[in-house]
Parts: sequence; structure tokens; C-alpha cells
Amino acid sequence: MVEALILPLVKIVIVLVAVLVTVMYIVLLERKVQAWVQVRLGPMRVGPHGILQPLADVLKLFVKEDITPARADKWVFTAAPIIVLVPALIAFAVIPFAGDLTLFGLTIPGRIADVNVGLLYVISVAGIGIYGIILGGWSSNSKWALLGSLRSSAQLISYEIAVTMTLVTVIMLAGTLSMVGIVQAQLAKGWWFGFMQPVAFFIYFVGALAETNRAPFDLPEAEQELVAGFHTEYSGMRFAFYFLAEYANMIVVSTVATTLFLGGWLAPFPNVSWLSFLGLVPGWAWFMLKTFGFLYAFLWVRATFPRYRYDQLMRLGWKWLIPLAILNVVVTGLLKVLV
Amino acid sequence: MIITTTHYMLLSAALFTLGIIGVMTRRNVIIILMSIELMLNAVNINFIAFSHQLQNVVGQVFAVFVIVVAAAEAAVGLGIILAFYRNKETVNIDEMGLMRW
Amino acid sequence: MQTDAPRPMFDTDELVINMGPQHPSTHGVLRLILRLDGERVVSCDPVIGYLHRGVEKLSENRDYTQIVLLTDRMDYVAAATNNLGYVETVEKLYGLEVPRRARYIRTILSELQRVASHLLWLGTHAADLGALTVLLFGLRERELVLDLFEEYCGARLTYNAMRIGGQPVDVPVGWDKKVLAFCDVQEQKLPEYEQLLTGNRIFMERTKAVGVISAADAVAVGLCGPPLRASGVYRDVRKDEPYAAYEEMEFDVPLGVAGDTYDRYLVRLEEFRQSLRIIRQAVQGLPEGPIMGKVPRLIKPPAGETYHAIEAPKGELGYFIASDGKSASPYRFRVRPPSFCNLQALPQLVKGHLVADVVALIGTIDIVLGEVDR
Amino acid sequence: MAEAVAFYICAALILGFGALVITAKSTVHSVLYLVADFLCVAALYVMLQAPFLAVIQVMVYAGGIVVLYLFVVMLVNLKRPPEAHSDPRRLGRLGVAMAAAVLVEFAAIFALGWAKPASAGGALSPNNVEQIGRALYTDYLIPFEVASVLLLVAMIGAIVLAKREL
Repeated sequence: MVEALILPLVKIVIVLVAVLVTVMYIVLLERKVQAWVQVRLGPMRVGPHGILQPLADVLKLFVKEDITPARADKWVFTAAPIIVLVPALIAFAVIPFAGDLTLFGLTIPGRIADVNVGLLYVISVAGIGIYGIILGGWSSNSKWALLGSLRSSAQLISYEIAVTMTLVTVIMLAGTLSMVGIVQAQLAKGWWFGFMQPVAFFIYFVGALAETNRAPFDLPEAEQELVAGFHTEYSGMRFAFYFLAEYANMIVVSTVATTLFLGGWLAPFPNVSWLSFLGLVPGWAWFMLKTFGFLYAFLWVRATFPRYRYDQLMRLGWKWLIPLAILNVVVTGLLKVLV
Repeated sequence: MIITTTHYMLLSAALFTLGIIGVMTRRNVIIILMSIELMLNAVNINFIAFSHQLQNVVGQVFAVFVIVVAAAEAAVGLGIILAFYRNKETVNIDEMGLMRW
Repeated sequence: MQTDAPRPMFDTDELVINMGPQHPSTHGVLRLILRLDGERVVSCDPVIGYLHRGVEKLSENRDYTQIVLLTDRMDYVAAATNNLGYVETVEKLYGLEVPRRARYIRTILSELQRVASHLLWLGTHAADLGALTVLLFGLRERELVLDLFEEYCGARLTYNAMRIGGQPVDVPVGWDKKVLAFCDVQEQKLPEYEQLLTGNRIFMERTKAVGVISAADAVAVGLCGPPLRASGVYRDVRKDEPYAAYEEMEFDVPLGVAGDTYDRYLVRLEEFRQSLRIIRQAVQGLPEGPIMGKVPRLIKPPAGETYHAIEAPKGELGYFIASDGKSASPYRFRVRPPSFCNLQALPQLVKGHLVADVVALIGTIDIVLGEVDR
Repeated sequence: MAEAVAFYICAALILGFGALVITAKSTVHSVLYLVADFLCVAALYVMLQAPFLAVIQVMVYAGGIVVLYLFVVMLVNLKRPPEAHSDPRRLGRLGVAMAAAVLVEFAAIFALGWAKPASAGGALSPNNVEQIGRALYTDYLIPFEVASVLLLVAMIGAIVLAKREL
């Protein structure tokens, strides 16, 4: 009973809360990092060094008026933010946050579920979120939002291909679709796949930026061009849902990158004897560290680069990343057969 | 209560019927195409159910092929609709008598 | 087929959208009516006048001395050059002699103003392309210029820093050293912007071959200032019809080759360096002497009319003043604002480009709506 | 018991959403119901121990094909006055024939069906990604290749049809 029902429930609650808190503080971190890059201070007023700023933001979004534009499709307009948020959250179900933990004599696997098609599950769930973006843009009955949502969906679909191709190389190396299996395969090989597949890792990173609509691929919500893209007409809590979903998606792609390319919860250099003290740090801490490292790269890129133009983005995706990813699959396959 | 393959077959038949009704009654070509997707899904349910009953993977393999066909159908069908809409500004199937003589 | 059905909003042919007057990147209250084919601009109609305050008509009911502060409000990010253009026009109309020291101070102020204005342009242009960091870097240095202005005349935005016949105040003690120090700082910071933009692949892709305008077209459409020079036309009022103390200064006029957005960026970046060069020369060669010429209590120029132009940061800023010789205010007052003339090129520039480029092109012609609408 | 509850819930949702697909007034709503319907079908696949197919269903159908539908609906159907969208008498005679066929089908299921429940513990394990892959690349290699050619043809066809000028 405990293992079948209560434990998963507790884990789900822990993961959900952790994700939401992380989202709140990623927003703060983003503002801080950007401020530091831009010789500013960032939020400083709410709490010491703005540490309570996320709470204030959430409070503000809660009490703001929730506006539905006239002639909007009310039903779809309300559903769209939820459709975006839910897939972003349920994707965490198969992410292995840690190895097996032992607590009170119970062996607790450090994940909610280990599905044997885990990786495919993440990809397919990520594909659902796009509906929220398209529908949100369409239902707000605004041309800017519509343009934004069209851009966004075209972008997501094209970059999903490249990203999925990179995942195929990882699957080829690991020989399994299970997220836990992939981490264990990295342990068995003695190398993180990020080192064995640098090209795939790079393409994944670029694709991840594009799929989460982050700079320099933040065209769908490019505020200098499309005002705010598909969520131009949203306000209050419904806007907060979009906001949450964007950052939750960032965390999803970061955790997937950590699992696939950076060895998940494994400590680095397990074979270097004088670095063995690194193994003392618990697995979940390594996992969080790696995820945050990846997330930091997102913020760093945003503070540094200008934005691509729509046609350039498409060209980059279709003419460079996808062929490169396919070539990478072919080369990996050849090496696997020959070596 | 045990769920048998027959249950799945009945569900599939019902879904298939819904698809047929859609094709027969609606005028919007897009909805007609969607009804066809419903029918393809009904077929897939049957495939998987039998695959489960016979403990044979072939049913699933064919379901994959059905999905492939559905994708191809959607791509070409929607392409035709778009091309037609551009010329005639309508998606009403009764107005699509271009090839009829 | 229903013939009376309303046309669908998202036609596969054309989409008309309103960019502005409330839009994050139209630099004020510019409104563009864009006809789009997909995301490609078929035609662009700028609608102006949202910031019209009637500066020209107001001026015809003010004393000549009072008009100086109205000119502040035109190009409000480059008030000093506006002042300069106006006071020199009146001086020309009246035949007043301006002391050499005053002319030097004016040169310093107008070049500092050019640096400040270009910094703001650089920042907003980069921000329009998504590079927010450059904006903050630019504002950081602009702050130093504003501090210098504040020390000189007490104001940070609308200076009212010039008078007909000379300068109202002399430079504060130690100000010249601070100006030189600022020049050094600015010189060091320039590579920082270049590092973020000049060689950046994304920036180059966004700007190269975007909004190309040939030299002949640029002249035909009436471009002026940096956009004109970026098309390879040698035209700089400071060189062609020197005013203030520019005759005694040594500087180069950077020219572009391709006439695209990237060249306009490079030209303005080089103008930073030339401006700093001029400031250094002017500060080091600042002559002694009076700062105010002989000016009668009531300025009442003789009947006649005159046109005088200066090189404002955004281009050729000209004033036309007609006096009837009887009243103490102009009979006719007319401004040729560079932003307005450059804005005329926008429809031609954006045609065939994408929506995203419209933003880049509004940024590249560097308009201030206060000046366009007056 | 739990399986039965899950099945009936799924079945009800599938049929309910299916009915909404063909009756919804707005085409966009119709597309939305179609997505929901496909997601429920995916849940059914999970119950039938075909998780791979379930994921493929979500990925290809919900994440790909229906997005295409949505795109076209948005491009085509925006702000058109609601035309008489449903015409029950359209294709009436064919309908009668079809109804007869369906009745025969149901009768056949009832007469010949009621087979034994699925025999668990056969050759099919829930972890069957490998099995599907093996079948696809060995016994069904030719159909697989034909299917990929079909996709290629469809892709080219769609591009040719949708592109305004070539």
C-alpha cells in the first residue's frame, strides 16, 4: 500500500512543488543574471537582494484583472493556457532525479515512474503543449497574437525534428528508451554521452533554445516585433500560466539534457581516484547542479545575442540543424557497426 | 467483470460509425477528413486489441502503417483543401464539383 | 458561393496590420499601416502627427529668445544641436558676431550631444534586434554625457543651453578635464559594443543587405545624415558649410559602401570616434575671451529671410526664419527636421522585407517622433 | 475490475469526443475534440499493453497530424459566417446502405465474438519496442520502405499543392 500508492503521491507532490518553486526562482535568477551582465542590480526591493520578488510577482498576477477580449472564443481562450501548462508539468513524471535512495529501510527510486518508452513519452508530451500556443493566439482574436502563434508553431515543429534526431543518436548509444536505462548506460560506458556525442549535444542545446522560445529564437514573443506574440491579450492568472509553462519547459529540457548528455545523477569522474570524494555528494544534488548549469546557459545566451529573423531561423533549422542531426545519426550508426 | 476483445471491437465499431456519420452529414471538407481520421483510429483500436489477444506484435506493426497512411492522407488532403480554398474561397464539399461532369 | 460574405480576417493573400501608435518598438507614437503577405511587407504607410505640438506656429508668437526652449522639445534626445541650429539661424539673419570661445563651447556641446544621441540610437537599435545588453551599456555611457551637460547648464534633457549671440554661461572650472576623461572612457567602451555586435553572426544576418538604398535613391528620397553617408554620398554640413568652430577642427567623414543597415551601423560607430576627436581638439584648443557677443536687449531682425542648416546627430537640421522687421517674433518659422526627411524613406526601405526587418529599419533611420511631428 | 472501470471511462470519453467532433459548430472546437479523442485512444493502447503505440499515437497524431489540421482550419475557416454545417439528408441513400452494413457488422461481432479474454503471459511483453522494431525491419521491411516512400510522395505532393508559385 505504502509503496504502491502513498509513495508515488508524495513524490508527485514533491516534484510539483519543487518545479513550481524552481520556476519562480529561475525567473528571479534570470533577472539577476541579466542585470549583472548589463551592469545593473536587478530586483533589490522585495526582501534582501530581491529574494522575495517571486512571491510579489505571483501575488500581483493573482490579483490582476483577468481580461477576455471581446469577440474572443471564450472557451478556447480559457483552455489554451491550461493546455500549455499541463504537458510541461506531466513531462516530469519520467525524469530520474536521483538514483535509488534508502529511507527508513525503504528503497525509494528517485523518480516518479520508469516507463520503458520514457524518452518518447517526453517528446510526445512536449508536442501537446503546442496546442496551447496555437489556440491561445487564435482565440484572442488579435492579429499580433495570431502571427505570433503561427510563428511559434512553425518553429516548434521544425526544431522538434532536429531535437528528436539527436535523441535518436543517444538511443542508439544507450540501446534503451528508458530514462533510467540511459543514465545506467552512461555509467556502464564510463563516458557521459555529452562527450561521446558533442554534435548531438550542441544541436540539442540549440533546438532546446528554439523549442522553449528563448533568445535568440524568441520570435513568437519578440516584444519588439509582435508586442508579446501569442499571449499579447492574456493577463492575470492566465498569463501567469503561459509564463509558468515557458519556464517549466525550460526546466524539462534542462533535466532531459542532464539525463541524456550529462550523466543524470551520476557524480563526475568516478574513475579518477583522487576525485572520489565527489561521490559523497548525493545524486540529486549533482542532478540539480547540472540542470542549473544548463539553465544558466539559457540565461547567458539571452543576455548576449540579438534575435534571429523568422526566415533565418527556419533556414538554420531546416538547412543546417536537421541535415547535421541526420548526418550525426548516420555516422553514429556507422561507428557502431564498424567499431 | 472482464474486458474481452469483443468490448474493444464494439467500441471500435461504434467509433467507426461515428466517423461514417461525420462523413455523411457534414459539408465542411476538413471535418470530413477528421471523420476519416476517426475511422482510421477505430481500425487501429481493433488492430491493437487483436494484437493483445493473439499476443502477436504484427497488429501493432500494422497500426504503425495505418498511422503512416493517416499522416500522408492528412498532408495531401489538407494541401488540396488549401489549394482549393485559394481559388474558390470555400471549404464546402457541395461546392467542390470541379471534377464532376 | 456567397459573394456578400465578409472577407476572412486571415486571408491567404494579404493582412493589414497596424503597427503602433502603441507598439514597443516604434520609438514613440509612430503608426505604420502595414500590408503583409504572410510576413512579407507589401506596402507601408507611416501615419504621423500623434506628437504634434505646433512648435512652428507657437514660435511665430514668441520672442526670438523664447523660441530657444521650444526647440529643445523637438529632438528631445539631442536638444543642444536643436538650440545651436536655431541660434545660428537668428545670428545669420541678424548679422551677429559670435565670440570664438562661445563657438568652441558650442562645438563641444554639439559633439557631446552627437555622442549621447548615437548612444541612445545604438542601444535602441540593438534592443530592437533583441540584444538588450547593448541598450544598457549605451545608457551607461549616455549617463556620463548627461552628467557633463548637467554640470554645464543644470539640465539633463532639455538644456536651453545656447543664447542668440553667444553662450549663457562659461564652462565650469575643471569641466574640460572631465570632458577629456569622458572621451577616454568612451573610447575604451566602443570596442565593447563592437564585440557584442559588429562581428556577431546573428547581428550581421539581421542587418546586412537589409534596407539597401543606393546613393541615387538616397538623394532622390531626401535622406540626410548618417543614412545618406552610409549609401556613399559625401554630404556633411560640418564640412560643406562649416558653422560654429568646425572650420578649425580636423575630422573625417565616414562613408558607407553598401547602403544597408549594417553600413549605417558602421558609419555611426565611426562617427563616435570622429566626435571624440573633435571634442578633444575643441577642449584642448579652447580660446580665452568673452562668451557673449554684443546683442541688443530686444532682438528684432531686419526684414528678410534666411535658411541655415547644421549637422544634427540625425542628419541635416535646417531652420528657415522670415522676419518682417517690425515685430520681435518671426513672421514665419519653419524647421527642416532630419527625422522627418529620413522617415520618408521608410516605405521604400521596408518594401519586400519581413515584419522583423521593419523594426530594424525604424531603428536604423534613427527617428525621434518629437522632431517628426514638431 | 479496475481494468473494466478504466475501459468504460475511456470508451465513454472516446465516443463522447467522437460525437462532439462531428457535431461541433466551430471547426476549431472540432479539432480540439479530435485531439482529446486521440489522447483517450492512446490511454486505451496503454491498457492494451502497447505503450509504444500509445506514445506514437500521441506524438504523430496529436502532436503532428492534428496540428496540421488546426493550421489549415485557422488559415481557411476564420470568421466565415457559420454556414449550414450539417445536412442530415446529404447522401441519404448511401447512408441507408452504410447503416445496414454497420448493423451487419454489429451482428457479426455479437454472433461470432465473445471470445476468450486475452491470454496474458504470451509472447508479447509490455516492453515491446524491440519486438516492433524487429518485425518492422525484418518481416515487414518492404511495407516499411513502401510506407516511407508514401510519406515522401505525400510530402512532395503537399508542398506542390500548397505552394503558391513554383
